[in-house]
Amino acid sequence: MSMQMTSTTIDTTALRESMADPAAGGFCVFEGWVRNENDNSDVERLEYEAYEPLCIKEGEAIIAEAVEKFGVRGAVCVHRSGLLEIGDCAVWVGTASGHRDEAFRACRYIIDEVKVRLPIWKKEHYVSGATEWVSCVRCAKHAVPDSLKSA
Amino acid sequence: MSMQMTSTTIDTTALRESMADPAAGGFCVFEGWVRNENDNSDVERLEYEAYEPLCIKEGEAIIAEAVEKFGVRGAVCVHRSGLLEIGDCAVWVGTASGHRDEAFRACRYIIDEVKVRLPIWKKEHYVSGATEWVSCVRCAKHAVPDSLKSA
Amino acid sequence: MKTLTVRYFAAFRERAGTDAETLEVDVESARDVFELTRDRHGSEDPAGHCKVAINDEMADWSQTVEDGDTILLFPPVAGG
Amino acid sequence: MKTLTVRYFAAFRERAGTDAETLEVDVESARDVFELTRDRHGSEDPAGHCKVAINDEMADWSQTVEDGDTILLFPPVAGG
Repeated sequence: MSMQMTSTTIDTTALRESMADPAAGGFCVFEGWVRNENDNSDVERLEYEAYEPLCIKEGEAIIAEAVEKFGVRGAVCVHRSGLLEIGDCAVWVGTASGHRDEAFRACRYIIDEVKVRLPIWKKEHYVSGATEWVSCVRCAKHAVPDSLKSA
Repeated sequence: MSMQMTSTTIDTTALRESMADPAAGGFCVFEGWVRNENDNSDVERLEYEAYEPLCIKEGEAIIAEAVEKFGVRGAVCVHRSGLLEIGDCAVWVGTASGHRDEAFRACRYIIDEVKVRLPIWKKEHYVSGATEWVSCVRCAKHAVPDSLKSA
Repeated sequence: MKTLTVRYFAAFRERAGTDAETLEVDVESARDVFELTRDRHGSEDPAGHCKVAINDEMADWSQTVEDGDTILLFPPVAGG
Repeated sequence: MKTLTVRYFAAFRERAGTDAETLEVDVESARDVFELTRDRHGSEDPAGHCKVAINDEMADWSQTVEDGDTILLFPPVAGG
């Protein structure tokens, strides 16, 4: 179980191998890739800024929740920071479990929560030369769930 | 879009690379791995028998349905035949789409349908030396959906 | 009478001791073929748990078989 | 008066022109800090669209800030 941050290319092959488990029958992966387009603007590259100490802490909490809710045997999430090109893997989530249903549900849970809870910000660099911080209002609505409040 | 059958190790790294798409932001993979246990019996290895002509035909139909239903940009499924050891990848499904929701849903749809519609049979070889054809009654109940009937 | 090729797969093939045979029979539907060969393929499952294909097309058990058809009898599948 | 370190991230940092500063202020809650520094971080978003952490723990906007605390102001996140 682990949340990792990296400023270099995510080694998806090594991550897959790290999850090998003779008692696991189902393995689900989600990868977020940098797209060449967003809201009808042509994207040239992306820049992720992350506050790593809290990304790790929140990510570990999310993974623990997924294990608790879905009983998966293994779960790993790795998120990039820094400058990314089109096609680069920005986030990788892998879940392994006895059967497929839990693997799918846990994988989906982790990526959904990672997107709204980790302190990570995305600046899009457009082909036009402009840049913009992407504000995900839908995500913001999710705000801080009770489980996260330190009080 | 393609359904493939293979009697040798599934090259998951090459499959992932084959799905690269600059307009895809979400990529979902499901892998079925050979487990060391089923219904409380210790499994030593598995043997898959497949009727390949209909596996390909049905698999292509399932993939076309997933594209139609969920609008994914790419979808691939590869299923093993022959003798497999614990930990081997028996089936690989990959889906790529603009956003994650379609990728997850299409991936889940494809593996669920593949399991009940493809003419593939699994013989478990137990540590005890016994062997048994696995009969999936739940799957059988799914029977032949109308969409598949040639009439 | 119709001349049919019947193919057996997996557990059906093992129990029949052959992967295919030619039958000269008086039958209407795929289901008739399944029932007629029950002592060969040895299935205790109802046809509804199994599948059938005719000439490499998935078929319904009620589908009519024609002279010269190849009938593929599939035990319950277990892919993935 | 409380002495607080306020840290700005991403768009907030760029608008504030600094990643951190020390303030001597009379405030109760994290929300007060957000409002007080609004002309610095330049947010048009309500606090509810943003997040706050106090001393590296995710916090509620109503949480009380103490003398010596570090307040991390996060604009709307966009991971994944």
